[in-house]
Amino acid sequence: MENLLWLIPALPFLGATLLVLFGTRLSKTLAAVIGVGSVGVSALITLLLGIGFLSARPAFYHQEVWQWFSVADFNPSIAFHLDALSMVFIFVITFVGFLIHLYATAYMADEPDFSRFFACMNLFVGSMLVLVMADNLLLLYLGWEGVGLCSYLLIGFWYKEPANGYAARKAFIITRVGDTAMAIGLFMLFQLFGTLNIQTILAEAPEAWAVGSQMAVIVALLLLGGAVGKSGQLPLQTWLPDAMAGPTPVSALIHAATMVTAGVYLIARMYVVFELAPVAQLTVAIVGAVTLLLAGFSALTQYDLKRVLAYSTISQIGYMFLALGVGAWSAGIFHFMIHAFFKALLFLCAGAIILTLHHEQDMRQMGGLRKSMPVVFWTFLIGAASLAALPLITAGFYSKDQILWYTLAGPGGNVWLYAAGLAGAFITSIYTFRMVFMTFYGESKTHVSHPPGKRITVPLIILAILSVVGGFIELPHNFGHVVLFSDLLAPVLPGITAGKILAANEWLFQLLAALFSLGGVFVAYLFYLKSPSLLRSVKRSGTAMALHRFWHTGWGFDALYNTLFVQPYVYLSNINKRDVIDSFYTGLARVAEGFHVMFSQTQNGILRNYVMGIVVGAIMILTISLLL
Amino acid sequence: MILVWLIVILMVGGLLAWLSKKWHPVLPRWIALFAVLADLGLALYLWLRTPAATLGASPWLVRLEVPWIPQWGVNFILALDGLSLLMLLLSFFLGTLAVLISWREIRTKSGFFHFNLLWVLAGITGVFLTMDLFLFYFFWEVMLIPMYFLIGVWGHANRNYAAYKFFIFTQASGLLMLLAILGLYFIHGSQTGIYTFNYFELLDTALAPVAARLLMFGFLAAFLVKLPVVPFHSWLPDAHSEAPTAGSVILAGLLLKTGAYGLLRFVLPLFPTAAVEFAPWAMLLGVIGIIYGAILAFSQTDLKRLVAYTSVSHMGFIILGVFAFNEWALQGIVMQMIAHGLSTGALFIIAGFLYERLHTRDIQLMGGFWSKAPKMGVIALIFVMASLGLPGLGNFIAEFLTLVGSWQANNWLTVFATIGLVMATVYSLRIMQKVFFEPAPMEQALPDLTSREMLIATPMVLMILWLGLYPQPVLDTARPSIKQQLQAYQPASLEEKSLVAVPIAPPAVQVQLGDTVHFYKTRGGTHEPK
Amino acid sequence: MSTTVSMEAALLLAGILFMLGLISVLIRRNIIFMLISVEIMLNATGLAFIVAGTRWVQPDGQIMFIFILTMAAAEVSVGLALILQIYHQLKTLDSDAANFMKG
Amino acid sequence: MSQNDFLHLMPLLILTFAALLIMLVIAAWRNHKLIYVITAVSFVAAFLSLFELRGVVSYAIEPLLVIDGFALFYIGLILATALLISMLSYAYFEQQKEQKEEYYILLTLATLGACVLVVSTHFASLFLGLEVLSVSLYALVSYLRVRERSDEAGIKYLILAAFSSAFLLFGMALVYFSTGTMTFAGIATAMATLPELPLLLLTGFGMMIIGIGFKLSVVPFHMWTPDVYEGAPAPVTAFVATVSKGGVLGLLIRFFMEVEGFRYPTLMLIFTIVAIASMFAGNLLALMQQNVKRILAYSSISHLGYLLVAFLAGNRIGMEAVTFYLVAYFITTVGAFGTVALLSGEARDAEQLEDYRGLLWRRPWTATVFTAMLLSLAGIPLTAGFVGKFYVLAAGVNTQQWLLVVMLVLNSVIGLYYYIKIIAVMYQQPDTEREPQQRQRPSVYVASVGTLAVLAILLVLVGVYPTALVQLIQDMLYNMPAVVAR
Repeated sequence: MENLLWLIPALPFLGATLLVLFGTRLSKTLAAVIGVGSVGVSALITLLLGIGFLSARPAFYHQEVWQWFSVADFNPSIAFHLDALSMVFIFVITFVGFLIHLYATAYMADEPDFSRFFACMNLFVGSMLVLVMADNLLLLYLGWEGVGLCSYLLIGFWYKEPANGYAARKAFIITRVGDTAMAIGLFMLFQLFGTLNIQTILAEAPEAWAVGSQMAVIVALLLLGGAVGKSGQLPLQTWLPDAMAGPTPVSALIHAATMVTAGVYLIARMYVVFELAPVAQLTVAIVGAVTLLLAGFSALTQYDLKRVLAYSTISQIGYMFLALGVGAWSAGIFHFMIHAFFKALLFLCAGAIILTLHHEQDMRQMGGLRKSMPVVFWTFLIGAASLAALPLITAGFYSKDQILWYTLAGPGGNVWLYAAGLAGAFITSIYTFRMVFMTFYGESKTHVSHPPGKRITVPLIILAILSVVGGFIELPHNFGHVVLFSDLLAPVLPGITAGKILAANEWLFQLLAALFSLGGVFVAYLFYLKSPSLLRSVKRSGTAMALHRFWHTGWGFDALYNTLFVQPYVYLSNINKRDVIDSFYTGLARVAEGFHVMFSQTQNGILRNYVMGIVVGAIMILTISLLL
Repeated sequence: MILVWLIVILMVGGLLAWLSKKWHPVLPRWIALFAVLADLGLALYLWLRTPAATLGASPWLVRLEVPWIPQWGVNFILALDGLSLLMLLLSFFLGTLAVLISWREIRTKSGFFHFNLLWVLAGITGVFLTMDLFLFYFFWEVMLIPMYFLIGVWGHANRNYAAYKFFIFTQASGLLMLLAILGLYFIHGSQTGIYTFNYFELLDTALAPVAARLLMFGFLAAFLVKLPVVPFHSWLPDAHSEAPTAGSVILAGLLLKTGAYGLLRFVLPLFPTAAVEFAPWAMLLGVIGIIYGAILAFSQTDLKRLVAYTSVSHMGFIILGVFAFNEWALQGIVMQMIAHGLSTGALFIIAGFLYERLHTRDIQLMGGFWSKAPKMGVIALIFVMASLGLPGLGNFIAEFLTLVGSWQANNWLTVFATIGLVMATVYSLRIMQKVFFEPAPMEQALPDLTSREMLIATPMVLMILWLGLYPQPVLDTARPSIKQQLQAYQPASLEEKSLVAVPIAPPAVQVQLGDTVHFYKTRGGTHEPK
Repeated sequence: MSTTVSMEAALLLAGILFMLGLISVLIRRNIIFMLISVEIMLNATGLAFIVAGTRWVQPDGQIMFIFILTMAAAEVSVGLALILQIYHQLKTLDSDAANFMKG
Repeated sequence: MSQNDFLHLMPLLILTFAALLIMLVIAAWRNHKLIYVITAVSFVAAFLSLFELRGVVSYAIEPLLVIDGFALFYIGLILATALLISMLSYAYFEQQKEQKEEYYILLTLATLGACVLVVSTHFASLFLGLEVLSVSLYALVSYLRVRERSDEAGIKYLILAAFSSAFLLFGMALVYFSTGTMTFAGIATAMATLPELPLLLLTGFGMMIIGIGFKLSVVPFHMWTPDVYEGAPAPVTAFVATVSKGGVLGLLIRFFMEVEGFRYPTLMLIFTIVAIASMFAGNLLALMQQNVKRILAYSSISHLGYLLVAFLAGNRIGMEAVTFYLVAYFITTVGAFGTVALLSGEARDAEQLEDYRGLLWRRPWTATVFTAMLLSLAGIPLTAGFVGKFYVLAAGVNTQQWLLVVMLVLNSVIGLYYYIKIIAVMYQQPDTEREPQQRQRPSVYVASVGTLAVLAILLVLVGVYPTALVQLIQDMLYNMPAVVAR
């Protein structure tokens, strides 16, 4: 069983390699078969392993493939470590990944660079799997950078358009900033523990550090740096909305379901370090809270369908960070899974819409699609409901409610974080249903081509089902009290207990949460369906417009960073293009030439001057010999 | 004896290539190819014959010693250890590629061209092999002249200026090294009465602090200019961008490495105390180099010039690592030498391919080649990623090890060096963006790589991947000699050396050495949590 | 009656002669005069030798003087020949005119 | 004079007779080749006669001359150089309309003078040797009368040389006046007794330095050099640059060794200043120069500066270095001017930089040899020049004259520039295609090309395997009493 471990990442890599080598020569069908097949097979293997794992319930599976290198007792290896946490992740990655691949075969059908697309997608899946299965941080870093590369390649997939290229570069560079922090963290960890093996570090950290010791805090913060970079949290969130330049399946897989949650994985993986550094953990929570609010507001103001989803992704990951920050580890991971389902679903629906509307992404040009594409409508609605966490029926409700509950009742929780979360929930449902109403209701504005085919609808339906039933594996203990998921994670991540006083009236807070999300739906209904005049009246006021613009540009972070970092760097680089240091050496040459000219004056070919030269020399020598 | 062959084959091959031009214009190419391949074969044989495990005891695989100018104590000493072996393998590998690249590119005076090419390689081989300081300087100079001709005769428009600059910079620094060598020679002679340039004997020269410092700077002058370290780098962009492709490959891939090699081989073991004193400054220089090079690389529009500045940036890591004095860093450097040799070499080769097709090196005029030349695109992508240090490719191992090592020595500088990685991303992606992604200003035809060119590119890709995924063989080969270089930095040996120094050296020396033991402990490779 | 001249005085005389010759080499432009001035300097040295010889009561000084005379004669002969050539080509004896080669 | 004396003076006598013989032959029958053969043979004979004297420790011919290892080596060097130059001259003058034959008389006499210089131990012989050398040089420099530059060079050289030798003589007179002897040994003993040097003596030395400095063309007595080099026919230039300087330098060394001049800081100071000035002035003057002969002239000035660095070391390794460097310098210089001579035409010498454009493409071998010579001048490995420079640096470092050594390094960097400049010109693509080479007569061809080939081989040989030469020099110098003393 264990020995199959390496196949999971290996297959997608194999697929990628094949596609790269023979890509140009393969027929699209064959390319599709390879691309989808490789992920499919590794999904099957995952299933196999998963069944075995759930039945046998070992602590973990471990397989060392080969020793990467070994220098002076620093010997990381290419080795995989599969425990419950990574199990959850590889499930999501392989299955959602498989569905998205399937979907992509239709979505990208008439792309010339079909095989390149699937090569990158496979490469991505492979690297992502390495990331979550790595048994040491160096290998994790390999996957980490690998997914970064693929994200770069796929965002810039339509490279002819310079804007896409810049978006891709932006994504890579900004995430690289985070990675740098993380790398430094790795150096420190290595210096302290003499290894980068995750389990060893987790085991030794408590001995090495007292709770709240400075080292722990620094390391934790550095790791957090890496996490925020990848997961598009404050302050490194600006790349994610632009990343929507890529094809929609990419947004679904990389920028919604999997890669952007790598940060969540990292923090959960290194939870010991964070628990030893409460300050850092609180930072995580605050980052999450602030991010989810900011992103939520921005989402309210977007017109581009995909950008709305992008911001909502940022904000949902904010929830996960919030959960991790308050120590509700399993809640965070749970939300990650559910979010993967419904966000992938929403993106895919969006993709379907965009495809049928000839790559129209502006919601103002949409509308009335309810009748023209019913399947998409219903699935999208389910996804939206789950995102807006409509009570009882949707998975989103259970996952998000759990988070909200622990932000208040958990040991690390407090009122402010809770309030932020609640407000976030409200906003979430507003922009979600704003999206729904603008897209599917009202009169249609754009001509609709052929309705989407099977390969598109099937994944939608599956994901829709998942984003409903997915919630029922983890129900709060005041009704149902199903804890399958947290049980699964129990051996890896510590559980969490709510304060007793509050526990009594948990239902009150659940009601509150439900009310907020429903309230959000109502507001959206009011503004975007019932009486748009209201909206217009609001829009008339200058402040509102200014606020709108401010939110629309993502709170002006781009402008800020542009003036703070980009412009100075470019300026600095351009003024020194000719390399000042060089001028010093050329200067020396000039000086020598100057002397040459000066001396050659003396050689003027006139005999008497030469005689004079000798006389001068004579005088010089004689004075020396007489004076000294 | 096999070591002599390594050099002789190249030199004779060169002469033959030159003369054979008369009979047939293609002969020189084949002769050159065979000569380099023969050496590559020999080097590989040497490598495979000695499995890394057996390197344990003494790092020296082969040694040859013949008196040359006995009156001056100059011996013709060639000795091979893991480090040299790796460098040789790299040299001959890149040499082979250099010959292949020039197959079509060089049309005029092909005979003389290959003569120079082979003699550069011969000089480099000598530098990597010789363990006699006189001979070292001799080869050090020998490699310059042919290189000068490669640039000056077959270079691009501004070749003369570049060639002068290259020549004068390296000569000036080399002469300073010569002075240092002579100083060492006479000091050792006056101490022991044995006047010799033999590296192994000079190793245990006890130097007064001041003398050590001065002599070290003499050596450093040569090596830092060769590396090059900012602010001595300004010869490099000109030389690299003006040289013909083969020239650039050899410059970036090998000549720069001789500087790094010199640091490892001579500066570290000869002047331990002085080096430890100088370390923070050296590392600072390294960091400055990393950042300065990266910034300049970003604004360049001439592709080869851009790549040249990236080398400046990458070489910063080497000096950063050398003066960290621990095995991780030094292993990292060895990896860096090889990986950088491959990746930058490859980038220059790609620049060459583009130049052959478009007759321009200006990236403003390029663009959208991904669709026209996918193969070239993929290969370029791989090496661009290598140069920004993507895990899984050789450079990552190199840079990571170097940084891990330098972190032990100096945290803050390491932080800044790591920031250099971000800048590396910035300029590297700019290459991809400008050349392969965004559409070109004007439409031009661009045939994809020919089979010959694939023959050149594929091995490099495989090598860089291999280095990234399973570098162990390389590391094992280098380990013994690296331990050797580091011996002077094990506190024990410092004391022991100072004891040796007692009878002959002025007391100041012992005190000095004594201090540096602690000095070293506080800042050196010991890694207890701080 | 004989008055003895001190050695130093005699040497001084030689020195003065030498200086005269030197200065006139400097100030003259006519090549012939320059040649003559050089001869004066040579003769001054001859005188100096004789003085030195008489100081140590040795014949060497006079011998050297004879050598110098011969050498001077040889030099003058070559010199005049050259001057003739120059005059043929430049139609002048101005030494400054002969400066084709400079820089 | 005993028969033994004759035996020991054989080389000089051979040269003397050769000169007379040539005169007679010319009177009888003008034939360039014949005269040339006689000259060459006599040089060879003189050279071979040295081997008879091998192992002579020190044979003095009181009071004028002494034959010792040092003398033998320098005579040998001078004769060999003269021989090569005569071969070049033959090829060179073949294409001149001028009466060629007398040239060889002058050449022989000049060589004789140089030889006398290195064996002399007495002011009289010194003076005679110097003047025999100079007077014949006047004629040699202006030998091609039709070229006005030649005459100009001649007159300049004559006036200045006479002027400077007046200084030399006056200096001698002063020294004689204050010591009462004209033999070096005598002067040495006289000086040894004195606690410090009297003013007159110092003045005397100072003035002598002027005379010597002029012949060595060191700053500030260098100004004649470029003009004479440019004006004189290429082979003569080679002669001026090598033989005459070599003779004078040999004399200087001997004299300083005898009187232990290195003990006197004043003299050392003067020479230090002169050395540094020569290095800088020479290199900087050559920097942007367009005329190859002038470039070589200036470079020779700086090379004398380098030589003085070794000379100032003042100990055995220093003298070895000087001698070795001199050999390398001779080979290189003769080679360089040989190339110039080879390329020169009837009207003018090939002295403009333009004459060398694309030479590699037109005449590969010549260009390669010239490149080798230039690299040797620049002190690049595989050439004699490198080993020489190394030796000089070693001498300097050994005696810790850091100032001089650093100056030397700095200057050889400056020097690089103009040497490379010539090379670069030669390697540029030619504007004209391969010119039709006029087929030379075999004898001429052998004379010129053969000489260059020999020089090139020597250059590389000394550069790669200097052991033999070093050994020879050391043996020879050990035979010199003054050197053994220290």
